Amino acid sequence: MKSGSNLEKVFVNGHFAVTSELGPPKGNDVSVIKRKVDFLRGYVDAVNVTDNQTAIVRMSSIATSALAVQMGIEPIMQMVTRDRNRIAMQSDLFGATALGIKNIICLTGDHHTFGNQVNAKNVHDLDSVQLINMVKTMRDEKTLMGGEEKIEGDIDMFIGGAANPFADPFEFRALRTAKKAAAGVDFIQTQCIYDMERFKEWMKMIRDLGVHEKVHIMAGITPLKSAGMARYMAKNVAGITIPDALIDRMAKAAKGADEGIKICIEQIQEVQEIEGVHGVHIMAIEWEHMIGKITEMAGLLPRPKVE
Amino acid sequence: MYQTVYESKTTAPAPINLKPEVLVIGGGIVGITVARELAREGVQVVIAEKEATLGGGVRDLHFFYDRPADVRKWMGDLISALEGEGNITILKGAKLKRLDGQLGRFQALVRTSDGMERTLSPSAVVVATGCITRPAEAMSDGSRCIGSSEMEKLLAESRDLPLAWKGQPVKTVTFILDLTNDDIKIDTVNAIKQAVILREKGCQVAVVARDLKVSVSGMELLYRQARGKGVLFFKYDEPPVLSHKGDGISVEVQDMTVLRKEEREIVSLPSDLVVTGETFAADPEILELCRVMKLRAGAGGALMEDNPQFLRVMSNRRGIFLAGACRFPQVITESLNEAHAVVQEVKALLHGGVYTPVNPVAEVDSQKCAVCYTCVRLCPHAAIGVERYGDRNVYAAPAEKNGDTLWGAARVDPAACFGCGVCVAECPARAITLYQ
Amino acid sequence: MIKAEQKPFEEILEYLAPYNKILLSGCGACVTVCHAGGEKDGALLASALRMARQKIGKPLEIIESTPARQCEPEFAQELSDTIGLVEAVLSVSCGIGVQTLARLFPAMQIFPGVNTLFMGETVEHGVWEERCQACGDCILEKTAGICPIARCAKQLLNGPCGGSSNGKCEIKRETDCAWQLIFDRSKALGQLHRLTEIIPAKQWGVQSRDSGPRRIVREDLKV
Amino acid sequence: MSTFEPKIVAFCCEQSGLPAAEMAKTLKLKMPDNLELVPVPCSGRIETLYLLKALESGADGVVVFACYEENCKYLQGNVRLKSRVGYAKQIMTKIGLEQERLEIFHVATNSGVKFSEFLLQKADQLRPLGPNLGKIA
Repeated sequence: MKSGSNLEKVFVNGHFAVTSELGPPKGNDVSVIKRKVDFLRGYVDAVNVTDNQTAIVRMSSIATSALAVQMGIEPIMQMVTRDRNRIAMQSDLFGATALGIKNIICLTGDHHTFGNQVNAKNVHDLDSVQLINMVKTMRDEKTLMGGEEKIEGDIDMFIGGAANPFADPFEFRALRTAKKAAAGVDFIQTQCIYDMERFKEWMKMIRDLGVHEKVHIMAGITPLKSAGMARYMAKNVAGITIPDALIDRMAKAAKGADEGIKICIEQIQEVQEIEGVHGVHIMAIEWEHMIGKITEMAGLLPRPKVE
Repeated sequence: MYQTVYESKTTAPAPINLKPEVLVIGGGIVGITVARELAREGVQVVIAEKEATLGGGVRDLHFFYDRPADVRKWMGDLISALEGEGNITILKGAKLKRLDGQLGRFQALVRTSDGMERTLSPSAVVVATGCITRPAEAMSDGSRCIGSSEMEKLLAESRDLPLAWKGQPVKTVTFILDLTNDDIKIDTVNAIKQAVILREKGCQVAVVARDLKVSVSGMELLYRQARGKGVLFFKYDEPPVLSHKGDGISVEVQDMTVLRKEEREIVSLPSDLVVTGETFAADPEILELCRVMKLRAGAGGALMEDNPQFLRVMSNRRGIFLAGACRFPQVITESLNEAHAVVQEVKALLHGGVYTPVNPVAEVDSQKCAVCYTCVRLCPHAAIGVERYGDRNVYAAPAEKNGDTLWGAARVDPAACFGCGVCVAECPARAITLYQ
Repeated sequence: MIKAEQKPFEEILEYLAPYNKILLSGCGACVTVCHAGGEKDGALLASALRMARQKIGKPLEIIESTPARQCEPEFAQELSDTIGLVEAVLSVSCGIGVQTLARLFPAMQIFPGVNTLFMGETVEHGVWEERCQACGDCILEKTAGICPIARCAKQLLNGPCGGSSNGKCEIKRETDCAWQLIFDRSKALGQLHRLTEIIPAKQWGVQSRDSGPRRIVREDLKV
Repeated sequence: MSTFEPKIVAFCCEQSGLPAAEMAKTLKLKMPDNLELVPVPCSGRIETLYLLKALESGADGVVVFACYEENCKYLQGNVRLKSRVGYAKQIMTKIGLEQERLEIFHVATNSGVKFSEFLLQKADQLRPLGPNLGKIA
């Protein structure tokens, strides 16, 4: 065991893992976290706690993750390289592990100009690959980055990363995931999948590189709420492709939201069949209360109890 | 200060010596004509033809509307006369790889298909590379629809016999013009020329056109001759429609001769063959030539300057002339007029063996020049380069040349400068002056 | 070369407000080449300033001068006679030239007339793009000659982020994704395998400006 | 009534504006009273700085008589001029000078009448604006 987290155990025992997302509040209102945790508890193996996602200032992922631990759900703390240098990040890793956080996802982070602090100076001391490698060094070598200096205690983190098979250049996408694997990542969550063909093509490249044997790949799924949302995302979000057929299906449906859930269930079932996919990461943005329904309809319940 | 547009200078620019040597790029009818006429004036001419044989686009023609003689024989005679001419060197399979320098010091590098490279130093360069002709896309499924060069071939093959197409006799022919080329006259000329020959063979002939273009010397006469011989002409606004009827094809066009629109009827022209115009386009290689020669490509990649202030055979660079279809796809008669005009221009330029700048000339103060390339990029006449010359320039590195230390800065070639002052106005260091 | 653009006119007018006679000093090097502060652009600014001040009834006298390179003390010294005649200097050279004047003329007010933007390349006449951030530790040999530090909004060293779409960056959609360029060029050069190597974290603290202003000393050259 | 008569500096391209001016003179056409003609070999010779300098040294309005587009004897002159006039207008906005004080007018060699009419209109347009307060007389 690298970290002994629930998520790691689920993978180790060969179960199909399920994770979801928990966006921290835009302030210090803990009840927001509690409400979301209540929606998710029991339906997922762990939840991503985002780190100032889309560069909107929110409660820190480390604090929110610690609260999640207290509330009885396992957090996957996201950490972006945008806002902190290697000193701050290593320091936060000490703190996070001390607070009982056992999973991390290492990300570069959305560019600060997309958020509400456009005049900030971004840091990018490290990139996500280097961050993964730093956490691995801290865990496995028990030293600080680039140094001989021993860490007091153990940084037992299950290390995650992200992959976007839908951004360009496509040929480089699997190679980049392979780089993350080489850097020491344990699991990968993908960007939300709508273009299933492209995802399968990417998975084939992942298998050809042998990455699926070293890393647990979790397919990213986001239920569509309406045809309007689908069109907006297809047009405005770089790195997300939505096939026209899917948009048409949403547009023709009597109730968009129901159709979105239906598509989502089909997608979950489809990715389960793909060799090398070991779990799903369901990103139901501000739709956390649907996770229970989705996991149930997809036959993912009950979540395994692992030791 | 805004009143000071020119500075005066007491020393006149030095005259530039010009040897009677000319490079002609393209060995088609225009290049051949220019070369022959210049050679007769005692000019040494090099023709650089990219193909293995001379003749160019004219090789596809069998008839000239204004020359009743055998075109093939006429061209053959022209070419053999040319090959015997002492003042002419013909390079086949030849491409211009580089053109450096300016009027009076042009250096042309020509590579032939055998891998040989020749450096020439012509006083003038004539571009006569022609255009390309593509069969127009057939209007229907292609059956019984041919292009005008195929008709040219059919007519040539049949000579004194009745016309036949794929073994079947052809009695009725309809020409449809102006489907692709709106402002090119070649289609009209070819169609009427062929129509007259077809009538002489006893065919029924109709010409359907948006606008008949007869503004070429001798064309109005030919048009009247065609009408006299019974060729039918139809004007259209809406392109005609083809319909297949049994074995034949029918062209349906609105009769525009009726003034009231609502009374216009559709006329059906049953035809054994429909002939459409060809697509004429600038040779894509012209863009490469423009790069090598620093010429400006105009609309559609041809070399024409659509500019009434500009003599049409002139290019943007002094000493480089343009003639024929490389400027704009045109009828041979017009191309030949341009060939003659170029000959006159070249003779005028070479006259006396020297060129003396007559217009105001820009001059760079090499000490102030920041070598930013603004003037080099913006000079419409490609008259400026960065060279190692002159006095000290603080921004450029020194170079040893002939024992002298020379310095790099922009330099306007007085022979190539037209004196417009664009460079003077754009120089961010205000280092250029226009001298009268 | 260094690329700069003129400061907002209002801003310049505002800080020149107390003065009646100034020196406008251009520079004949980089800012001439990028049309921001050479003799011509300096003269344009001077003319505009004079008219703007005349208009409000507070005429401004401007002496114009353009040393060949304001960042060389010897060239900048050429201004010393003029400096005695004016109340302030507006320098339209890059930030370096402004500081050279500030160092050479301790008693004189020096104002910047341009914003120094970046070290860049002319991509076409009138268009300049950033190419180098002077990180002090060049890695271009690893990235097919295209710098992700200067040209990727996130300075990623190990491949494109998820916002690379159709060759463009999601942050500025008119900007090429540096990693797309690196990928394409590596592929064309048959060097894709190089991109699979992990580029380790950069040593910002050693060579870059993060360790304070840098200094090059060549003992052999010192006089 | 004010007796202000705006001073107009007219740059005239020698390929079009100048012959037009001469024709207007030959025809004894009416011209604004306060006019200065500056001949230039091509409108492409006119620096942005000249446009500002004309205003600075006393002009209330500046007009450039250039060839019609695509009719430039030097191919690119009037195209370059157009961008320079655009840039000069941006500077004028910053100074607070009215856009009407600078204009390109395309003429042909035989546009004597147009030449005179345009200048008279320009003077009429400038009169109500009053003097250019930026000029340093």
